[in-house]
Amino acid sequence: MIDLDLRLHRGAFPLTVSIHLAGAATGIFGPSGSGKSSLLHALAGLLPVDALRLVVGGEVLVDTAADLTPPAHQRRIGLVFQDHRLFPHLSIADNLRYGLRAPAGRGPAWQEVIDLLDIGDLLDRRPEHCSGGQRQRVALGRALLAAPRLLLLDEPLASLDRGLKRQILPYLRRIRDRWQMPLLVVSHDLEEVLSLSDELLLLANGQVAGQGDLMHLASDPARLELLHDAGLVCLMPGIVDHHADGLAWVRLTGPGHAHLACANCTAPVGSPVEVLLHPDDLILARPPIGEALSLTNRLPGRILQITRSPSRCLVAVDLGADRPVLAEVAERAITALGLTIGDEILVLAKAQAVQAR
Amino acid sequence: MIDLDLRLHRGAFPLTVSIHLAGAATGIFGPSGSGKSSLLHALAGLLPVDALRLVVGGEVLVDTAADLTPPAHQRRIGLVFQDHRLFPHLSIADNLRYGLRAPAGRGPAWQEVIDLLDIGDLLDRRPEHCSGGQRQRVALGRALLAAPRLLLLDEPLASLDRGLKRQILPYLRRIRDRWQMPLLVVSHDLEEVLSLSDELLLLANGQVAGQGDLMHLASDPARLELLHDAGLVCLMPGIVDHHADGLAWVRLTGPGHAHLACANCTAPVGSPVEVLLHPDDLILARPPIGEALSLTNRLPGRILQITRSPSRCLVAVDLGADRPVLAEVAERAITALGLTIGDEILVLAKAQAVQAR
Amino acid sequence: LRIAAAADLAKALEDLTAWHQAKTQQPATVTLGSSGLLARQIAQGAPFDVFFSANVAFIDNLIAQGHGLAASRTLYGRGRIVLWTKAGGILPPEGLADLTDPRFQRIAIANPDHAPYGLAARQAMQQSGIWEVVQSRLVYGENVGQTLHYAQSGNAEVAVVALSLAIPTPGGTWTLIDDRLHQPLDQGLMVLATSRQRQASEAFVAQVTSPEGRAVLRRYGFVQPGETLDPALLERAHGRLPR
Amino acid sequence: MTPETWTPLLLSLEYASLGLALAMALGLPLATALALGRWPGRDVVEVVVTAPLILPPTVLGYYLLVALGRSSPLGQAWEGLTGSSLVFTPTGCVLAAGLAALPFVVTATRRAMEEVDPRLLAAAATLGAGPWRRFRTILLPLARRGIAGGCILGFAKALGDFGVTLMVAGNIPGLTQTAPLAIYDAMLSGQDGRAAGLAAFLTAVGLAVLWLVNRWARPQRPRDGAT
Amino acid sequence: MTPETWTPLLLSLEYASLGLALAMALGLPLATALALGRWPGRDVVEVVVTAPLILPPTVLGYYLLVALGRSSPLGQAWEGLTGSSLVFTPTGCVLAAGLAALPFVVTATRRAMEEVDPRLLAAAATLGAGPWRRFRTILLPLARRGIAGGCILGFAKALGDFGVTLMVAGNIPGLTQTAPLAIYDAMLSGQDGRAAGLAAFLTAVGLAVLWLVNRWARPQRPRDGAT
Ligand SMILES: Nc1ncnc2c1ncn2[C@@H]1O[C@H](COP(=O)(O)OP(=O)(O)OP(=O)(O)O)[C@@H](O)[C@H]1O
Ligand SMILES: Nc1ncnc2c1ncn2[C@@H]1O[C@H](COP(=O)(O)OP(=O)(O)OP(=O)(O)O)[C@@H](O)[C@H]1O
Ligand SMILES: [Mg+2]
Ligand SMILES: [Mg+2]
Repeated sequence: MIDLDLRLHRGAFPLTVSIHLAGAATGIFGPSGSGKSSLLHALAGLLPVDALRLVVGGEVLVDTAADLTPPAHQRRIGLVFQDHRLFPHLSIADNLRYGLRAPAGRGPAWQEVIDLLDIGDLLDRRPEHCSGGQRQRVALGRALLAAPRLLLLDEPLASLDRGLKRQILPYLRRIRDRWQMPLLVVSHDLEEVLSLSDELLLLANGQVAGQGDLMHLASDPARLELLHDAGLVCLMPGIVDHHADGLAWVRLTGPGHAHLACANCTAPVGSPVEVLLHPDDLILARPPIGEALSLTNRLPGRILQITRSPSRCLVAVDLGADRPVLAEVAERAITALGLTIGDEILVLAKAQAVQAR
Repeated sequence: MIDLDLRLHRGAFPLTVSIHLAGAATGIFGPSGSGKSSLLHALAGLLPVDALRLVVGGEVLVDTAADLTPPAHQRRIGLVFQDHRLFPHLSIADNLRYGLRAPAGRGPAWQEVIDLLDIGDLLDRRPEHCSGGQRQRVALGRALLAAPRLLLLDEPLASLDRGLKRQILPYLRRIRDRWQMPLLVVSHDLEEVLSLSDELLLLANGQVAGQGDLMHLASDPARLELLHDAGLVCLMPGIVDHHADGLAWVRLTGPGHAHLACANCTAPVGSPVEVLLHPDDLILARPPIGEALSLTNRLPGRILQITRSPSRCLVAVDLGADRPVLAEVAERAITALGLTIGDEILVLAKAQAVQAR
Repeated sequence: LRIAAAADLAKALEDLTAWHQAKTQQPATVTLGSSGLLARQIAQGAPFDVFFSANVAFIDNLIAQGHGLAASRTLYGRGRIVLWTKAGGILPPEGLADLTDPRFQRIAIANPDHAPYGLAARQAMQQSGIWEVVQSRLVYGENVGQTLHYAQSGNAEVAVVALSLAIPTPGGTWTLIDDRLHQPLDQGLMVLATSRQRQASEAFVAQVTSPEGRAVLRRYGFVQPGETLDPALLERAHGRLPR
Repeated sequence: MTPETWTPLLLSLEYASLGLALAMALGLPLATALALGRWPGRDVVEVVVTAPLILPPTVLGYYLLVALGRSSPLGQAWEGLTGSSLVFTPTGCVLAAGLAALPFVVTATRRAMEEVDPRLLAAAATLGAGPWRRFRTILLPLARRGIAGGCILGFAKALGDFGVTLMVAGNIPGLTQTAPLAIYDAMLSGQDGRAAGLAAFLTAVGLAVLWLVNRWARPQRPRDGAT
Repeated sequence: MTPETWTPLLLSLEYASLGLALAMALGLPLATALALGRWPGRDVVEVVVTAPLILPPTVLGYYLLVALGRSSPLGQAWEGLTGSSLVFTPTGCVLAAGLAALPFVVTATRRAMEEVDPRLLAAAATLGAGPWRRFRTILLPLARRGIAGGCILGFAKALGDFGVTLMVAGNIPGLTQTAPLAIYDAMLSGQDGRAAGLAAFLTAVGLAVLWLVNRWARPQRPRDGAT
């Protein structure tokens, strides 16, 4: 969906990125100072580049080699800045209106965005009279309402609490799907990124240190540490099958029809959800096991891959779903249970450790 | 340690806080716009207040009723701002030096802070040539080096990845202990807060919505949701007992001498650590249970308290440690296992789900 | 009618235009300025009708360059300079020679480089042999008006100014300077070549040079060669002849 | 008050306003080009614009008179076009006032625009605002106070201009005799009372205008340093 | 070049520099009080400071002559103290230059200080910096460009001051005859060549000084709007 060739330098710092991104959304992460913001700014046309070619959905937006370098305001590439950059002399409403395009439904609707971000009370205020989190939400709303062809988000939810994040993330997903607005999201929180996209781009020192889905990145011990720093999680698509005892039972999409129980999921039966699993919450067991456990989920699966880094072991298990789950276990447990690739195994998880959204 | 009586208003927003904080550090959380930043700014002397009395360690720093209202620069109260506020015309080194006091070891040492925050390479740059995360780290360093009597931190680590956070948090703890520098930390991440302090202050709409340790706050169903939005976790102090098979065994302080295995802990034997447990990672079981599980920790305990909110159940279990652990289980599991207060029970946890630091 | 005139004519022209207007119903406005500047403006086409210069040389120059009507060139008077002292202060000088007295710490004259009255002042001082002594005490006004201000405001004990200025200015006493000590200050006027009201202008000039006109001018100390000043006028204006 | 007193004051206000308008019409685009452009020699241009401040006004006025006078190519072209000359007319007064105000308008505007945070302009660009819209909606409003400051000084200077107006416009009562000229005249002709009255009036009116503009350009509320 | 040409130029530079120093010594504290203080009537004071711009210089000079002259209380007190008078001396030139520069210094400084982000001052306070240190290390450096801009205009104005210097300082060659006065005199006495030469020189020297200050006050690198 996005082809991207970029070379630039900022002072002594060089940034070189050359990638093809297949998905509608890509999460970008990497250590502080690795060039994430620089990448987004260059795409938006705010940084001088040495070379840039950007193709989105088949359309060549920028190509320095062919002298196609429209200025920022003609790129229709939106950017939510790490520092919100609200216009200090305009009210919140005027900030939101600033980039407003196509009132006839070409992009997210005004009221929808305001309600989602819970900024209805702020419309008459100046940015200086808003709290940090309020400003961040307004900046996000302003970018959304401009209905760009490509939306770049630089830690858009950094100073929001989980409650707000969990409310905003599904909406971003909807935006992405409904308006075909591809997203590039910088975040230090893998959970946040993964809920928007399968595809990850890992930057380090201005270079691409890895690219692909989580499974792929996790297969390399060297990258495992970086993934951990970003909070390793797995996301599995599924559909709510039924509710029982305050738990939602989700059928994971895929040939295996695996069922998972989630606490705290109120999505109606039949609705698609994403299930979020933390690798260190998952327990591997050889059947049979006893019943006297507060453990609701017991899924049979087969070991696909075992990655060992100096400090951790990651086991990929195929549950018959679209993608494998990752479980982090002790080296010792691998020995004790004698785990090898191809083994049939049980994956155990508490319903409380399973989030669906 | 800190007594605090505050009344102020910002436009139509009133803030009233009246609390006694016993610990050396307190975590402040609450929804966006609830008044967290306003509280810190008022304490630092940057906001006009209607009334304020602030006593730290027995010393009355501010008392409007007694006309003791020193200006901000005489309060020796440090503040790390939500927007880093580096001085744009000064180099990073000069920014760090700005508040430098008492070179003769009255506060954190220069080199120590620079190494910890990994900002040695930036010293000659201007803030505008640093990335977002780099600026945040410099702002933190600047406040630390000023060696204040009370340090207020407004989301000091918001745009740093977990790797950096995990590096910086223990250091803040050391600062707090070694220099007797009380901390008030605003964060949207309970894990971050708890690693610095037991004591929590929950703000909502400019009012104190709760105060005390996690156990206390978690006992109230109404507050459980807010805690969840902040990422509910438990922290238990302990000492590294031995290392085996790549796992660290930690003895929790307290009468019970409970032992817990942690992955990814490299602290040397004998060193004190804090063990971090996510309630939704903990599994409750009635003994006996089988061995065929990748589950290393099996701790006997007694149920102290069961809190039910509409969407979740929280069980507090006494492991014979200084404080109880919290386990989140399904309503259904409570019924199935027939859990009641006073029951003897096993708490199970994967070594990977246990973090020590 | 637009009349451009040297600043020392301010009062005299006020009377002349009022009298002329009463007679002919024709209004006239007066633009005052330094003769040098006015001459330059006229050379650039300034829309005046009549030009009264403090120095006939400017008139001759302009006429030579075609900016004035040669026929209208008239000497309307000869200027005199006086030593002006503020009333009620120090003892006024009785003549130029007194200026060497240390009580005159500051002596104001118009800039001799370009102001005719200043040049005359310098000539008179040189002629009477006091130049070397007083030179270091001189301050220079841009024109006679400003020179007078120096004395009026008490910043100079004495100022050398035009008689025409001294006469209508209250608050001071003055002593006439012998006109043999400096070259004659012949003052001339002309009608501009670009004047759109040539007839009216010529009529005005005729009025000014008529006996009644000359009488007005004489009241302000503009005398023709050979004429003498009316002692009664001197008396009334707190002036006196040199010792 | 007699019309004799009012006329110069009204003329002064009129010409100073028109002069300021002229200075803004020329100065704002120039200052924008100086602030945003990346062409070499910008600093030289700015410095040259301040040159009128350094020369004695009468001398400057004389040079201007020669350059724009009725026998100069420029003056003749103008006269051919409009039928009236540039000099010794209200046009000359406006030109003199404009020239007096120009340095202030240009330097203040350039500086104010350069102080505007470029990150906000970048943000506006990503929201689809082209150069003109960014100029109008971000740069101009945020530079407003600085620009107003320059205009205030420029207007004051235009109002008080003496030497250039005297030379270029000729001190013709009722036409080009502005208040400063009238005051000077009054002083020259010994009417000290009239001079003082006019001066007091001019100062009062001028300051009142300045004060109003000042109020308008200043932010309503003081900002605190919190949040 | 003869000393006749050089002397007025050197005098002008000297007096303009001293005048600017005087204007800064008075103007910076005043502007700071205007920018940071919360006392009423601040705007009125600022506007009054700009008054000298509005009055015709010769008139202003006359009033000054009366106020500071040798028979005024102020002038006499000064003469008693120092033995030399305020007027007709270099002191008079410096006073005139200072008065010419003051409005620019004050208004520009006030405005520049008000533009400094109060949040940075708040941050400095939490780091233990008292008012004086905040002023020195944050406010002044961040307002530097604006202040320099005002000083540049002020210096230019001081260098070019004609009317006030003429009245107050007495145009004494070699002592109080500054370049603008010399140019004017040369022109009026028909020495057009000398006038033009002096004018060109004064302008060139003045602009060179301005250009240097300008360079110093300007940031080295242009900032982009990114990161
Ligand atoms: N200058 C101001 N004038 C008026 N109201 C203000 C001002 N600053 C903040 N507020 C309001 O006061 C309330 C508290 O703001 P505050 O910045 O303390 O919130 P916060 O808890 O820090 O939020 P966040 O987590 O989003 O940073 C908010 O509702 C905000 O809109
Ligand atoms: N204007 C600049 N001039 C020179 N170097 C710069 C400039 N801005 C940033 N850099 C450097 O470029 C590198 C990349 O910066 P960038 O802002 O892209 O990092 P980032 O990945 O967004 O980091 P963070 O997570 O901390 O925001 C950093 O090392 C930074 O110090
Ligand atoms: Mg960044
Ligand atoms: Mg806040």
